[in-house]
Amino acid sequence: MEELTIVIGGEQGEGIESVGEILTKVLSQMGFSLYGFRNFSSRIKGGHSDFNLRICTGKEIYVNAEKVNILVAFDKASIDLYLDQMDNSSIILFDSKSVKSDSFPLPKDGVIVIEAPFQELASELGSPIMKNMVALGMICALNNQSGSVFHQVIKNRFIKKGTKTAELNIEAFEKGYAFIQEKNLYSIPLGPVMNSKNMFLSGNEAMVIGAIAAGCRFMAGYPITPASEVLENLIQMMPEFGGVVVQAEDELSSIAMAIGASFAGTRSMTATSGPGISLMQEAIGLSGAIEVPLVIIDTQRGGPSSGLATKMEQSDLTAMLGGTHGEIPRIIISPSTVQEALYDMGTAFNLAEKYQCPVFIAADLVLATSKQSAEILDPLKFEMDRGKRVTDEELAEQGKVVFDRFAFTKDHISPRTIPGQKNGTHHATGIEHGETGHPTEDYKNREKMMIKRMNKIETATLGEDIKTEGNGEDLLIIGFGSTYGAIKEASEGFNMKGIKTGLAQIRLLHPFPADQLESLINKARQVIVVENNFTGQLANVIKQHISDHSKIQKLSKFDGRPFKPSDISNFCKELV
Amino acid sequence: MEELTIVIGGEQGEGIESVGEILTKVLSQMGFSLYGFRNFSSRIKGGHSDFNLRICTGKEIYVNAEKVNILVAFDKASIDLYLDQMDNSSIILFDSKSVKSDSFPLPKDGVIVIEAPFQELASELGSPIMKNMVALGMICALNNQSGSVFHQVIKNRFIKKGTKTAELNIEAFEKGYAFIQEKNLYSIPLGPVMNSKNMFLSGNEAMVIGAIAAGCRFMAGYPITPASEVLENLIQMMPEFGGVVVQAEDELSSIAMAIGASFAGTRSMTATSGPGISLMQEAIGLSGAIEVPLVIIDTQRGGPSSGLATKMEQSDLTAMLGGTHGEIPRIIISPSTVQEALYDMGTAFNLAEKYQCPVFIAADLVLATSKQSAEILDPLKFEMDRGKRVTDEELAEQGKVVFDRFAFTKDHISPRTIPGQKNGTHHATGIEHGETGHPTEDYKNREKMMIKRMNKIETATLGEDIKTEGNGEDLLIIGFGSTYGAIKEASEGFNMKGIKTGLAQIRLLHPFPADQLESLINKARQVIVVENNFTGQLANVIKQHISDHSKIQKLSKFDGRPFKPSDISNFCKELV
Amino acid sequence: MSTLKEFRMDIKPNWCPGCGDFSVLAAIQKSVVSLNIEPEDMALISGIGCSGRISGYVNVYSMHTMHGRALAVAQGVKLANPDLNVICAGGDGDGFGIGLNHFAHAARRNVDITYIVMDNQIYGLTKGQMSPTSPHGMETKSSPGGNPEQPVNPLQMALASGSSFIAQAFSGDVKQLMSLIEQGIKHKGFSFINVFSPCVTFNKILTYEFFKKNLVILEEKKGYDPSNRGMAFNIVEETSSMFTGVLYKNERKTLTESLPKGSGTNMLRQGYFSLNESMKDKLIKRFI
Amino acid sequence: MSTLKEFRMDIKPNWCPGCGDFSVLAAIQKSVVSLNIEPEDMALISGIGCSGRISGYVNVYSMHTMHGRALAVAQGVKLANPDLNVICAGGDGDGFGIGLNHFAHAARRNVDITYIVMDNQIYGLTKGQMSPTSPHGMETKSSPGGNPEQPVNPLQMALASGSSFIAQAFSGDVKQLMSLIEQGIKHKGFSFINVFSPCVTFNKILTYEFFKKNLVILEEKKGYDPSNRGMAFNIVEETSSMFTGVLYKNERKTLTESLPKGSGTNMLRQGYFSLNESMKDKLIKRFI
Ligand SMILES: Cc1ncc(C[n+]2csc(CCOP(=O)(O)OP(=O)(O)O)c2C)c(N)n1
Ligand SMILES: Cc1ncc(C[n+]2csc(CCOP(=O)(O)OP(=O)(O)O)c2C)c(N)n1
Ligand code: SF4
Ligand code: SF4
Ligand SMILES: [Mg+2]
Ligand SMILES: [Mg+2]
Repeated sequence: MEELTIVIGGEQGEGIESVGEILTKVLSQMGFSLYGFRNFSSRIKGGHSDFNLRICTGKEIYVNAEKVNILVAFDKASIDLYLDQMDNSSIILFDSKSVKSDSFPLPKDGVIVIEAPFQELASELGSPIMKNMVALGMICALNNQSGSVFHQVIKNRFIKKGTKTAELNIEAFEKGYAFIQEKNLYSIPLGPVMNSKNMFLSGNEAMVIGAIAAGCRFMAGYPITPASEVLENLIQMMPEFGGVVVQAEDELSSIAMAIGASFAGTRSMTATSGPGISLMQEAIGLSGAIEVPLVIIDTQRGGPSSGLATKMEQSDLTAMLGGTHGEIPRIIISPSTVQEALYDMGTAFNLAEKYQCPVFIAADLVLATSKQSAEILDPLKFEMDRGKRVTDEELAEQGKVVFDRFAFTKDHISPRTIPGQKNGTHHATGIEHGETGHPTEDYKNREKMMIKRMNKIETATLGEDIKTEGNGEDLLIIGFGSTYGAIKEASEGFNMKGIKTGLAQIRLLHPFPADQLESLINKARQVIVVENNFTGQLANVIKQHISDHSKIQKLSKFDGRPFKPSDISNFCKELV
Repeated sequence: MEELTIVIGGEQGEGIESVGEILTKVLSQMGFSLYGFRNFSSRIKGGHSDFNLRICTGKEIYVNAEKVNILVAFDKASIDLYLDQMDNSSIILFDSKSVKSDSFPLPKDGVIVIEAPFQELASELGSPIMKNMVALGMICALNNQSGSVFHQVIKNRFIKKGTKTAELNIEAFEKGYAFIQEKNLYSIPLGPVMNSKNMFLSGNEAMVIGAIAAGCRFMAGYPITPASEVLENLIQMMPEFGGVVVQAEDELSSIAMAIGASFAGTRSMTATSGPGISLMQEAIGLSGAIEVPLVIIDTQRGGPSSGLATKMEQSDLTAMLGGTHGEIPRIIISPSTVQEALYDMGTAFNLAEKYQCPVFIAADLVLATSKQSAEILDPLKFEMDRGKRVTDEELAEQGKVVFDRFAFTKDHISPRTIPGQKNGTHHATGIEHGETGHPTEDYKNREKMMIKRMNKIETATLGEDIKTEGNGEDLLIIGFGSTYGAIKEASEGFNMKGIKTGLAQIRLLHPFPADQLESLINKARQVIVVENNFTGQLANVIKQHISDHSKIQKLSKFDGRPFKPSDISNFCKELV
Repeated sequence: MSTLKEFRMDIKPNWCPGCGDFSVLAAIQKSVVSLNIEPEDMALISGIGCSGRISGYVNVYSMHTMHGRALAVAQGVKLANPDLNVICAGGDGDGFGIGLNHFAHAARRNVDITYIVMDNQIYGLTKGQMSPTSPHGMETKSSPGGNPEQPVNPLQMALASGSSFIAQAFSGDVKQLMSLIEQGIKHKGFSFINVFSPCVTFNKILTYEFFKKNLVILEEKKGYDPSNRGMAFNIVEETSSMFTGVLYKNERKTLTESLPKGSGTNMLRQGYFSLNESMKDKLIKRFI
Repeated sequence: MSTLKEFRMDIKPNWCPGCGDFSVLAAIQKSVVSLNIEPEDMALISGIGCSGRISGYVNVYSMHTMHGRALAVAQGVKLANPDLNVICAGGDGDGFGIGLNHFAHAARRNVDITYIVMDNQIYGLTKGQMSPTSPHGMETKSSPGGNPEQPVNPLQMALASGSSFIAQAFSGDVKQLMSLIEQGIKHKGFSFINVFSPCVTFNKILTYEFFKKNLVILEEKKGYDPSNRGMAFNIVEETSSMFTGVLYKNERKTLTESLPKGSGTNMLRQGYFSLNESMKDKLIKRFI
């Protein structure tokens, strides 16, 4: 087989994550392309949760498959949720202890249903919680994978709980493996691997690596699902790289600290989700007004208010675009894959320093929490552009004059000094100010300053501001963020059927690449804007920039679940 | 003369406000139509400040005139600022002590320049600060007004400082009066009055009266220019009407308190400006999510950040429209005159309770702080609509069941109970919830709840959602808020020249009256959107809703100063 | 006469088995029954956190608000309707991290509400980061090298803020907890009860056992005078906060009592209102 | 050797004549000169208010931030560059109203900055509303019937928050003010100086005369021990806060010193950086 999807589901706390981690570690090292989505609920213990892993021998994948080949069910909810995704060659393994075999309807023909003694076998080893390793063993046997390569990884994972525990877990794995082998059950072997060595990581992890690689050395944050991992990982890793990370008392403080650190010359950031962005709005305005670089990750989740903290949404776009009072320059980048999330951090810090303004990374829950294969980190992609920083030598030469930190220049960007630099002292205030930074209400200065601040970002670009694929003569599908995977597969599906379909994933949400998009739209017969929110926030931005709305259609999904390729193809089918 | 403009300018703290108050009190009681704009700077003492009063015998006026008939200058800045607005029959009175007669260029022919002994005459009475009353006397004499009617008002104003002070101020007034009479100077008599009795008040004051008249009995706020007056006036007046007003520790608390009070069943509000709106974004989302009525006044001022706190801007529109994370229902009302500000409060509270959502009053600095004549308050215009409130009797009949506070209904609005009502207990949470209010992640419920919340406001209307005047065949001028006055005069000017001009002042900014506006736009040859901000926030909203952007032009002013009618007519002249 | 049943909801709390918050829930329900409060006369306002979910589990008028802002909402409820019994509840992060400012200001205003903090010295809902009350050096998900900060001292903060009733309780002793909640509700003014409410999932240091071993009962301390602020400040230090009981108590005017005459006499909660001529005149007299 | 001239700006403060803040400005400038700090090595971060304008009047690296958030910004500056002398300044509304939370948390973290509050017991910039330190009963624009609230006690709050240096000064005594600012700057850790700085325009109660008459000097109090927190808490009560001098002082590790090893050793403030292979391996090891 060229690809295979395994789902492991159960109550939170049943060790599903361990199975996923071990399985993916081994498969990733072998060179498979992987995509893994964690579906979790906002309670701590209990509540259904599952891990949906798609394994591919070849092409890169950015979304889950819609068919499940192997379902491991520790709870009934897993079966309820996935039963209709079973193929006529799929296998369901359900826990004989916690799921009754007559509690769910019979699946379609061809599906093999196995009452699996996960708990039983684990209990034989003295600890029912090892049922997850039993399950892992069964999965491996079904895939025809050699069991021994898993031993080391299992050991590494459990060694901190003692050698005894580690060994018992390996034994549990073997019991599961043997169970399948003995039964001489169907095996679903994966085809030969075509990729080179990969990393396998989540968007959150990618953004952390990217930040450090980009030279970020200060982060202040406050825990919030699903952005907490950024804070946690940075707290863990930063000391090794010489930086400082603070868990602040709230988001008001987080962003203010980051602004302070950036003013002091250190590349600085914060990361949050919905409610945190709301609290940060005032400070976002300050960083825009005083032209201090700043990187802000907003990992969008289900809103409004506390909303659906563990569910998918892309509904903070208007808040990022215009949430602070008054008007400031800002740049908004939307990574659509884990690999982009990694390198976008480098771009974000460069643009923040080049344009001296806040830069948002508009991430979303699916991107942040699901794991994808990505090429091994390439250091060469992190060249630093610190923008118009004045050197000590230049300052010495210039001598003691008033430093015009907000000087009017041709490109609207003013040279910048940082504390510690002699002859570079200056004042920064959120009040309207003149070139020296000191307040003035003079209306002519005000007009000039507004033009300077607002227009300086006009030239900002990511290189590829819109990611395009395919020829969109018949149909152009537009999206941003993690919907890329679903859009890509839907679009590929149409192309295979001869419908000329193109995709345009907007990578730079602001300043908006209107001209480029307009020419794409002009070439297309039908245009669909796909987004995970109610009002069609991206579509509305597009309509602001593009006259003739007639062929623009919205496809909104706002029930907390990510788009499936079929959501898009079903919707579009009616149009083309 | 049918109208007259008097400007009194000087350093802050020179008593300009007293002159204005006394003058306007008398003139208003006489039935003149007035418009007075305070131009002040953000320092406490010192810094130029002036009061620009336009007096009209007939028609209602909503903007300052561009010609000044009488300029009273306590400082040189007043002359510098207003010299080019002098007409060939204007009079400048400047203080002989603080302004040198050769310090400013000669004004155009016909302007009379008088070196006036304001301070000198006041000093003769022992106190140079009474120079403002001397000036008042001179103004009255120039207008040919009877001095005696002013005596009582001056007395009332100063009596709290003692009878002696009051009498001295009257004397100062008389000295000024005599000075003009003795010199037998030009008099500029005002024509006969045509209006009936009026109120004369600022937008801030109108909103306070409107709130109390609408039954608002709780307000929590935090001081901020230019919205502090709302808090201060309410604190002063509310006890008489049995309500409670709290000065909270910040805006986060202000709005949260107002939400709590509203949940408890009292009509509640808060009032703030730019930075406060930013801080309130999270709570705005909560009130949208839990469907608690709430009225929020945003008196927009110069942004971003601390910006230009005492200057004009209309740049919070995007923040009101989409500043909170996620998506909520909200209603945004934009009063364009003081009279509308008054009655809009009644509408706002009714809509808030009817649609159970936050309602913004999008005021602006000019509307809030300048004073206009308005008809005497009409109590009949404040009929209360408390929306779907369940009565105690209904609850008793229904008996003890789970109260579905968020029941799905045909119009998407659910019946509401308040604490104290038996059988009406319920839970309200910002987490997505089912009909009972308790959290659920069920995706079908989520979809229904979002549709319920977002679509319920679709029917919201002010009656007149767009205020239209004139026939806009040639030119349609669109605006919101206090720009109305300038647009109106510009538009009237064009019509007099035979250019068929119409104005469309958007009174309901959200839900946006797109259909109505579209038909207006369709009829016009040219469309100008006039607004006090950089990005053209209203124009962008219009473009979102209206395909074919080709004839829509932006006229933005963002230097802190309000529009003058000529700003608009000059811009439009090029087009028509 | 209200009954316990009336205050119960047909909903299973989503807390982990063994979580300290179960006892707080039970104690609140029992206390209000024993004080004979009717469900409709009570408002329970909570913040965001595991603890914050408590408001959904008591059948009263309840609101689950924002992280850190529950006390502000609760003050609004009480000021708008002083007849309600208003209880505010939340976690240590909610109350002493993001929400500390409102805590201090509510306390000094002496708004007559009872504030119960389930202090588990950890961020539970977000899965185990350090909280403002996590002890110095404690390893958590966000302090893998040990908490570098000195924790907030909620009791001394309450004292400094002018809270007029301050007590501390422990989820492991529901009887005392109930008694303190009852005293808090009866107290006229702002009452604060800090409850050590162990998080069995993420806090392996501050466990039931730990508290059982270390807590002393203040009432048993000879010569302790809970009306003496200075003594209260010192005993917190002496015991390293490891006590339960009433730390401080003192009656003074509530905010509602201190407001200008007339305030709160006509809040128009129910029913309608129309302007009469005399009110109209009062409204416009300054402007004509 | 720095000179006073270097710290001066060619800008006339927009304060009212006689405003207490002039003395604070002068005292800060003189103190840093006497401590021989160079302008480029100092960051002055301020909040919003009349007082907050101070950062624009000293020729150093300065930032006029947001209302209530200056201390958070200042902590970021200091953590990013511990070599800087960081002074944070603002008003009573800024620091004890909207910003009280950051005050408490900065104090307990013991970030090595000096926080100077110009406490005029009024909102100056917004023209005379009551502030969190306005005395109970005081009439202001927003309390025409007298302030109904009990004020914040900033000194006791600082004590409860774990501030390691706490002092109080008076704009009318610049010499002592200077000395206290110098001590605050020299103190390793969070130092807090509350300065009675009269607002001559809006506060007609708490005037220079009032303070001159009522303030006692703490150093002159026999037996007063500024290392004793309990004693400090009590003396605030005894004197009704009407004292000047060092209330409390105690050395403990700063946050910078408490962070995990390695933290802050390579903040990349100046210059460039490129990933080498060993760093790259450290970054990706967990993900392959
Ligand atoms: C503004 C905002 N920031 C962050 C969060 C995420 N969050 C939810 S609960 C919580 C802290 C929980 O800790 P605590 O208050 O101690 O409650 P516990 O879960 O321990 O009972 C955080 C940070 C949020 N909901 N809102
Ligand atoms: C978020 C926000 N809310 C309100 C304001 C308005 N504001 C500016 S300064 C100030 C208070 C000033 O009082 P204080 O901090 O005591 O300083 P002072 O002027 O007395 O020195 C307020 C409320 C603001 N700038 N930002
Ligand atoms: S995580 Fe901790 S605080 Fe949250 S429910 Fe579980 S035990 Fe309780
Ligand atoms: S208003 Fe008060 S605080 Fe502000 S500058 Fe004037 S005297 Fe100073
Ligand atoms: Mg906690
Ligand atoms: Mg003050």
